Amino acid sequence: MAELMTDAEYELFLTDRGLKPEEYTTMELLAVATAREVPDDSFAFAGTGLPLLGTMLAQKTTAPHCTIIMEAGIVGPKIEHLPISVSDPRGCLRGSTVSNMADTFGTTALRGFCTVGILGGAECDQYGNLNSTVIGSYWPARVSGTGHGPQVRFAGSGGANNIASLADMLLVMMVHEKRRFPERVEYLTSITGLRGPKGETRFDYGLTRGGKTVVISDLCVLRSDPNDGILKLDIAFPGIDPELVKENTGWDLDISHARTMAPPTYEELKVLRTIVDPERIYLGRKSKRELAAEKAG
Amino acid sequence: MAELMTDAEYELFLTDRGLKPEEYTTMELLAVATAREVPDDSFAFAGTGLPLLGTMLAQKTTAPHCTIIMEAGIVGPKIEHLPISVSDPRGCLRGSTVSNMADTFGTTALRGFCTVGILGGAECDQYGNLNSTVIGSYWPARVSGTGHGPQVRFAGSGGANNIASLADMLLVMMVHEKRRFPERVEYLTSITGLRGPKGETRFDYGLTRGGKTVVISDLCVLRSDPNDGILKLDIAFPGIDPELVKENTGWDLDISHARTMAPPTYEELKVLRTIVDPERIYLGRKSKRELAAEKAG
Amino acid sequence: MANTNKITTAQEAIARYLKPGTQVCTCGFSYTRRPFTLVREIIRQGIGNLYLTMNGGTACEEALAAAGLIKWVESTYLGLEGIQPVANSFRRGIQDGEIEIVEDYSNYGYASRTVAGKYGWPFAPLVSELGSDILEYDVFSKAGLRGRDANGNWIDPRIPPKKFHVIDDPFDGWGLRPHAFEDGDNTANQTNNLEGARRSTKYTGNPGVKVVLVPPVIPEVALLRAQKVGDEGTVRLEGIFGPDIEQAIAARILIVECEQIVPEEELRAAPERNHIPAHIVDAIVEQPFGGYPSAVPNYYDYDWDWFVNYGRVNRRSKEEVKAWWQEHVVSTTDDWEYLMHKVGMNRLFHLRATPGYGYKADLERPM
Amino acid sequence: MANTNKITTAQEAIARYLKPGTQVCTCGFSYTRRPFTLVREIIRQGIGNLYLTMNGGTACEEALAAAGLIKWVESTYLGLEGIQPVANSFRRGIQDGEIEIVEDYSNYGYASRTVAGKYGWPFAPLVSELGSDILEYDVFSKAGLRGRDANGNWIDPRIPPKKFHVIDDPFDGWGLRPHAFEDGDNTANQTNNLEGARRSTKYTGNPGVKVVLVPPVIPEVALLRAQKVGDEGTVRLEGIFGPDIEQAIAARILIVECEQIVPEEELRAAPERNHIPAHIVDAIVEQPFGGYPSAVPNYYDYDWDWFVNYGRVNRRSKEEVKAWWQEHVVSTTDDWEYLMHKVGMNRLFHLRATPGYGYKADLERPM
Repeated sequence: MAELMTDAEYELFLTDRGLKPEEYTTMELLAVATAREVPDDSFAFAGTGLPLLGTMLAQKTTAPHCTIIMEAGIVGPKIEHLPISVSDPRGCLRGSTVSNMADTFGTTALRGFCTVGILGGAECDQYGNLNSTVIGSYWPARVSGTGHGPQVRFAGSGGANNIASLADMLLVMMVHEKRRFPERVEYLTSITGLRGPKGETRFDYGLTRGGKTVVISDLCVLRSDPNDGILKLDIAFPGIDPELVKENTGWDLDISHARTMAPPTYEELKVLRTIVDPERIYLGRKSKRELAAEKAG
Repeated sequence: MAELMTDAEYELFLTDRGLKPEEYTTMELLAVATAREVPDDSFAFAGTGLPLLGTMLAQKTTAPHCTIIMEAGIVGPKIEHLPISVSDPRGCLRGSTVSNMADTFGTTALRGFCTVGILGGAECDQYGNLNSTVIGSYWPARVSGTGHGPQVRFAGSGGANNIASLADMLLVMMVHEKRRFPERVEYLTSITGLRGPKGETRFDYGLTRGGKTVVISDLCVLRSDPNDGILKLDIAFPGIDPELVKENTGWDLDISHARTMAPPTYEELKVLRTIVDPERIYLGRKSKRELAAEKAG
Repeated sequence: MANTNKITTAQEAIARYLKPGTQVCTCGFSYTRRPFTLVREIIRQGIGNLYLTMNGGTACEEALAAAGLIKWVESTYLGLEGIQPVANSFRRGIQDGEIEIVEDYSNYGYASRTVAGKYGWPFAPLVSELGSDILEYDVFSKAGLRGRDANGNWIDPRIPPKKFHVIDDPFDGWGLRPHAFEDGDNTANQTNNLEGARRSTKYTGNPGVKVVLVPPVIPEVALLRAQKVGDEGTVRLEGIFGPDIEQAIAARILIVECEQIVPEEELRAAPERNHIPAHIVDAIVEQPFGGYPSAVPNYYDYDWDWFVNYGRVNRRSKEEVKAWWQEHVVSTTDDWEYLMHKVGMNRLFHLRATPGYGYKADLERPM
Repeated sequence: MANTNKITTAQEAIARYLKPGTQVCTCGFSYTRRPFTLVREIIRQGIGNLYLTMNGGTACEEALAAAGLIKWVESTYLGLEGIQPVANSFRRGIQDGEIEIVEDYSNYGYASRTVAGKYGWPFAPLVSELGSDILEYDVFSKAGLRGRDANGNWIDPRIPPKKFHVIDDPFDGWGLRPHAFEDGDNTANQTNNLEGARRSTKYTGNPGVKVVLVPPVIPEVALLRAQKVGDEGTVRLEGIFGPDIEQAIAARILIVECEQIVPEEELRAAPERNHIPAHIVDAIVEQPFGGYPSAVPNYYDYDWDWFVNYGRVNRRSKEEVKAWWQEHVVSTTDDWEYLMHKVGMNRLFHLRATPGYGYKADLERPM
């Protein structure tokens, strides 16, 4: 990545783009909130988009010894241009090794190097379990009995199931809507927290590591309670009322211990804007909530 | 490999080394006998020494489309200098791929490319099963109860067991002595033919391919009978009396269908001497029988 | 196959090895090194009812879906990833039933299957997918396509008799990391609940460490793009491998398209840098720039604008999307014509990789 | 480990990571790329009672046996291969009982174990060793070293609880080649008795296709020689890999000796050509020519004369062989002294590889 510019250069950079040092977009806020959750010395399995923005920001601020892993087989790249795919040649730049997916999940994760995974999903339930596969009956047309397939087909697991299975700690990026935070996901693509009628945990199903889940939505940070495994409101974003979060959550969300997030710092925004995504490929996008608001308005 | 020299050059080559076109050493005879058994279009798993000499000779004469596999991970080399180890860099020269042993036996052999394997052994029984591990009680000192280990410890399987397990056809190179051709091997390193009190075959133990065994000793060629799996004398070498073979074999050898080998041709010897082993690394050696005769005499 | 006469054209290779219903594995991964020359040729020839199998379907597979050529698909991901992520033709095909079957795996599960395929193994062990619905839904089974028929033959020899099989680790988790070294393991794992997992009774009914055995992937035909292929078939890949070494080797028939066919000697000067031995390759097709619009490391970048534009095209009606592919691909006689007349030399050369990067370092990427 | 401060000397690395009794995996294979600098340093420091584990033991292991430093060994082959094949010190050590335990595997069995170790798998499937005595004799078990003690702890955490475990393939041989494609498989296999194998009732008592599950190899310390290592630990190998990528990655501690430590940037310019990621490496030792007398592809050839001579030395009495190693190695303070004074610059430079060959094309090889 490039060297950090001077503050004077940064002022010009902001002016050119119509940005202000103390204001931030939702995407910028989410990247900062994510970065703050990435431990130093971690091996971070980051998908493209916000997960990678957050991880790269962490690497340039609080987690300088974080090793980025990208699931197509990349270990420890020194990225200069933001990748838009887990196989983008930009993600391979000056990696220690690049190989393949069996190595990512075997030679790296299962062999013992998977501290944090960062995922998105279409649905996230109260235990942090994710659905990124389907809504409205799973079965495809040949066997559905209806002549057609599911109501909405999403992309599917990709590596999400595996990252969720193998990481010590999981960060989940979500749009905070009630329908996306049901009590139970319709299809369980990626098991993260507790589950099941008898309170079975992931360990009851044979997973041997992990269990800590942090959800970063566009409203707040939810964190799994180690006692009952249920996600609770930990940090509301600046200006977000915990009650709003609760209203937009499909289970009876515990908001009793909510804190408020410290806004992104000057330094965090500067690194994010000038080094991580200077092209504003992702930072320039509107969040789904903002797009929906625009459409509605 | 080098281009074949002219006959005039060959004459000089022979004179320089005190060789004659129509005379041959035991090692040369064995290399020729081996080469004649290597099918064209085969994938030949050849160990160093006589197996490789024979395979390279075959490739230069009757089996031009034979692909040489060396167990350290070499596929299809174009050898110029005779390797003395399965990992000799000489064996890698202009290979299509070189990688590792898991690939030799997995990606190549088990995946479907292992037509012929060529092995040696300390003992070979009537079914072609081989011992290359131990004589005189297997157990090492910690558990032998005697304070010491076996009487004679050989090198062990290496890849022999695996080549024997996976090849369609196995060539075995042996010194023809009664003690080396027992009815039963003392330790079964490599299963090739039939076996067991109930007449179990290799397939009864779960192997899925192979079963054809040809033994090339320094006296003759033995071939497994498809009906009872027992090795029978097929070809006696020039000047070798079938009765001599029988006397030197530990089971009641069937010599009733013995043929006599056609001597090595001018062309076979020329290729072997001038292209395969011009340094006479192996061709210049005496066979164990010859060494023993020298010692005795 | 013997190392001779493998060099051919995309037309001939596709016509020879693909029939309606063939099981096809499209190699490469996401935006990188996709076999677009061969895929466009399938679209030109209109070979349909395909059974696609791959570790993550993106633009190649979306194209085949838009052309209405896919009947069954076995995959892990069906989307377009970063730029305009929804593979609408695929989604619509599944939703409206034109695509009859989707069998879901995870990337790691599928990758493990390709490892088994490469090594010729009967299965590979997987410590993942446990607890998820990937192990709960088995479409091929529900469709009656797994196992043997009354005569003892495989109902469909391309489909393994089981999607997976869970066993208790006979080594009781001894091999898992962190491992019980006398003074601890120095992995980066910060959590370890192996003891909890040892008590699991799911799947097998007995307490034990669960291991999911997954069968190999053994495609009838694999389509691979490489940078360079030797004239006997030796393949060397540059940049990330994706699932290609494994699944290409596992396939019965392997067709390789490439930027350049080179003398074997060039690649055989460093055989440890080659990835697929010559005998595995059945057909070689040379088509420079044929990976377009995907990236081919060290040669050219992905065409960002193509993907942004296609993200708009594929929101249109099914007929309009199909017509777009007709106009752009089916109307051309081969990939040279497609690349020269539909894409244009200027655009292709504009995408060439910057030395030292492997991609075009100053590619503009506006949304 | 973090990517800093790994560069050290052989003395320090061996003293830090090896204790009497440590389980050591000697990488490289046969005559190629053996970690002789580290092995000679073990001999200098006289660290004994070692538990050696490797896919084929040759000159490195013979040297350790001659020095009387080996107690247990887990291997596939113990010999000196082509030149003078008998590893007499090894043979004698086993026969007279100085080496207490030899646990035998086949090369493929062991290689499968290293694959499991690399991938972090609980086991790997093996279709070999069936019917042989390798599956009949289990020395660690007879010695009471496998499994758990009364408190439920592993008796020796370095030893898997079982040597192997045979199961019936739950996929009924579906994945094996030749495969039942509708019109046959185009492999080179000319024989196929899968049906016979399906009826086998050995090992499991039930009819089925037998698969031998083998546990991973997880060495406490692996010793690897490479041509180049980056200053953060990235390893690139040239020439044949041997078992090294797998077993080096599987090890808890990895010490790499090399011809040259280079800036990471040099290796990271083509990360797909690197074989071991930096975080796996714990210590880096630079020692040019330190692989002598083995061959290091593209650098130097094996020393034929050394092996011919040693084949005479090791026929002498145990004491004489030991004295020879004392004189040649233990008397030197480090490998620079060994290489400069016991071998000599002339000899080392004489062995340098011929460009385009990787070895010395005109090496004389008299017996």
